[in-house]
Amino acid sequence: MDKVFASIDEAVKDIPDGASIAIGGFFTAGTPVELIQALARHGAKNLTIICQQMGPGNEDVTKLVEQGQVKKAICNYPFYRSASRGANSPFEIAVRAGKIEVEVYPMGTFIEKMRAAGAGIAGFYTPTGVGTVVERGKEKKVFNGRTYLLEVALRPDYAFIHAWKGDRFGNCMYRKTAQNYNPEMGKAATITIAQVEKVVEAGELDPDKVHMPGIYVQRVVEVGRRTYKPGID
Amino acid sequence: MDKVFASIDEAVKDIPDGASIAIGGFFTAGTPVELIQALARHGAKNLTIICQQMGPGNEDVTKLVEQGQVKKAICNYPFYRSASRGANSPFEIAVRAGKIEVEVYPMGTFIEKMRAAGAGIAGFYTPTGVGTVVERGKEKKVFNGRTYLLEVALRPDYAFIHAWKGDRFGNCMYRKTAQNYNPEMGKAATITIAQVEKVVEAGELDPDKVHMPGIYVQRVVEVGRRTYKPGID
Amino acid sequence: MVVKPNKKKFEGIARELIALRIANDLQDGSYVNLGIGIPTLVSNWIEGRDLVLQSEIGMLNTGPLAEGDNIDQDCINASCQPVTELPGCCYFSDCESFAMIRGRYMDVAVLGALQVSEKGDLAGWNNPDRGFPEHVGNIGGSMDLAVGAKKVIVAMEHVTTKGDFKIVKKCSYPVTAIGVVKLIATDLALIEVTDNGLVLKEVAPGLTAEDVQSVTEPKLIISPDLREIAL
Amino acid sequence: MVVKPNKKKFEGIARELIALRIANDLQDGSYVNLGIGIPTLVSNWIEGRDLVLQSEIGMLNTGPLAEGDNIDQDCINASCQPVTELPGCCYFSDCESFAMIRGRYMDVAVLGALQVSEKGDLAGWNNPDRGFPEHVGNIGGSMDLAVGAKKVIVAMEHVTTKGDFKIVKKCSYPVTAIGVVKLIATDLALIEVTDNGLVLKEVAPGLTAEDVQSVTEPKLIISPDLREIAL
Repeated sequence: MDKVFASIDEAVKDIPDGASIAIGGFFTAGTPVELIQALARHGAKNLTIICQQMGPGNEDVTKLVEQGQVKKAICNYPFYRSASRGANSPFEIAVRAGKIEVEVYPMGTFIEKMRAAGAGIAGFYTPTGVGTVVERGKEKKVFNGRTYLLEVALRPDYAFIHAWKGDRFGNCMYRKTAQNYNPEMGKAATITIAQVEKVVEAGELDPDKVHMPGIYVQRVVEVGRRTYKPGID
Repeated sequence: MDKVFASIDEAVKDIPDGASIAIGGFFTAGTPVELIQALARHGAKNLTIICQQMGPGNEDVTKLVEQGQVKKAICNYPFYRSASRGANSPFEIAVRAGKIEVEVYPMGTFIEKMRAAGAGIAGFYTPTGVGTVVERGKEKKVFNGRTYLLEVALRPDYAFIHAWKGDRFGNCMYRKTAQNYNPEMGKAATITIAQVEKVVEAGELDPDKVHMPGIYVQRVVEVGRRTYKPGID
Repeated sequence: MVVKPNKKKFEGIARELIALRIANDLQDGSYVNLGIGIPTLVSNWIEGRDLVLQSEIGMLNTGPLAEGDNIDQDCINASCQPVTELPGCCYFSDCESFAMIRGRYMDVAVLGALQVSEKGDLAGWNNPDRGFPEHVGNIGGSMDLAVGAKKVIVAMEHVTTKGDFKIVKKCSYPVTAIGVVKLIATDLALIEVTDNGLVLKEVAPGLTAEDVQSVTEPKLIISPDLREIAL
Repeated sequence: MVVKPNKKKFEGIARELIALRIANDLQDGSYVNLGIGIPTLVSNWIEGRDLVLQSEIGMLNTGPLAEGDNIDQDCINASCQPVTELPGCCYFSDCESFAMIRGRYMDVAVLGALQVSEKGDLAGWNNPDRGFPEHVGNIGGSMDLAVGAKKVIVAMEHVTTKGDFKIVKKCSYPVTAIGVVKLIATDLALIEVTDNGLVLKEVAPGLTAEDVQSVTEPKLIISPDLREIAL
């Protein structure tokens, strides 16, 4: 079993127009920048992008927006906090113009929906969002006197994830807070493409310390390590 | 924050009659034998025991049965495979005599119910058990043309878990297949007691390799490492 | 009701060869879970194959059974047998293990069975002979594997030790899952479960399709390519 | 509707001191999550305290902000600030992080707010001034923290920059959660949310209960032990 691709462009080339793609990462930590850039070169259109942030700290996703590749965004923190910065954001402008549809979930619900998809769970009852606009159109149910919302699984066609090390079986290890959304997005998607800083030999990763069992990963591509500078949003 | 208890008997002494206790482990791997033995000495009665196996490979749980401490068992593989061995098993005898009530779940549902409790999820829809006796009395719902069962969270009062190393914050690392049920049982219970082979200083565990964040663990007690001989059930 | 055919009439292939037949069916690049009993024997035939075995206790790339100094009490399979690691091995919790099983990441599950119906219903967890209430028994991981795996293969003896049908029109034993079995490998035959019914593809050496039909309750469709079991 | 009081009438304590007042309220041995804004400043007051900070991105025992060579792009908080590790630190996924938040393992969440109602309703994720549809905005982790934490403390300025009430009878902004706030710490006062209503416990130096009432829409219950903010 060898899931390693030699080229990042090769790893994304079958993504069709209309695909849904979950993108891991949180600002400077664990964002699969090279894969997003490859997607921009690839040019697939009418995409549904599932990621934490569509604008802030994610210039590469912004490029997809600018190129008109994005039809819909599913996220939990779509906009800049600052209204003035937001006013100049291509994503915010596209949303206001009705060119991109936006679906927003609470952060825990957002990632639990993908955890459910990966785990074969069709739906789950969460207390989060009860009494808010998030409950609109959703079933509610009372368990032990407390009200919960039914949220359903979200299975992306593809996931782009970033890991520290990976092997040819697709086993991955993450580093510090660069883990974030990557594991559950990778488990949820039909095709998961892991960009890793380093591909190691099978057997080099301590089996007790693999964060992401290779069974969830279909493609692995080595990208090295770029440097980013963390700074407040 | 120091969750380390000096004595295993001290760690279990507040368990009241009628408590529900989840017990991790799978045969020779990761079974909290010392805690079960302490519970036998402690003598609490009318207990609900939640564990994989009530009889096979679990002589210490059998002792709780023999001492009449168990009112109910929630498990996924309660009996010996062999009818003749089962006929002599104190647990099987007690079940047949109606002295212990038994609730059986599929293995995946069994542990997912506890995962849900720990994660604040009240219930979830699983495809497992549809069309079988497991669906009796449970709500069914169709998602995308497939039928799923509603299973609800299971929150034990206590969990007994076994880990390889732990620190005073309750952070734990497991070893190989000794992980098994321990993490999710520990996350589900109100009070989780971790027996660890070795207590290490805070900071000694690599933060990327902690399997069980300490927030889920209320008590830690060092028990050293006993030797067991694996062999077919 | 289980209709009783005559006592065991035919000599078929050994359990080890049922396992070999199944090993031959596995596609390279597959993730495979092997149940207790005959299914476990499949592992003896796949050395060097491009297959990854899962142990539902929480392990991928499980290797052969451990012996002597390689035995580690913390490294066991679901039958409590000590096992070894292959390169690319990883460990995880039971919850994660069943997440990947239900999540349809397991390409093949090979399971034992007490009965299989012509619709592919599987009954394997509860033998009423034990005399427990109908809802109590050793479910273990069987129901999750049966609904989760992309392909379920049953490995079993063709009839019970008493000679009763195990391949039946309708399961009389409590079912594990409905309509999930795709292939049945026994000591006497290899049978595919299709939308049209059970297709007899292969028979044990020296047996005829009629022989197999005589110990099989539902009507078998005889494959035009009927042949001896491919070992 | 938000009723407009006069423009900002009173000088209260600094944002750093609101954070200090909250730090004083935290019980030793607690797990605490600090939101963006004033809540983040609480971390400046807890050095040496027996408290564990969670970063919802997936970290426990988060230490002070990193500087210089200690900065690691893979070790950041939810505001993308580089942070350090304290002994006993561990990392985990965002999914695990919110599992522990919803699972009621967080003793305290300190959150900012746009409005808090007398019933403890919290509105903090969507400022209608931005002009988005009502269901679109930066929810982030706020809704999970608000329903999951055992105790929710709000840290905010007592009135808006325009002088509007932020402590209101009923939230006019989209709510984050219903009936969850237990304590409100502002530049002017410390207010407890009780079943009987809002209890004014402490006021900023030089202010009276009447002063605070004049910039608070719901009727305040004056604590018999009313005192100056405990710093």
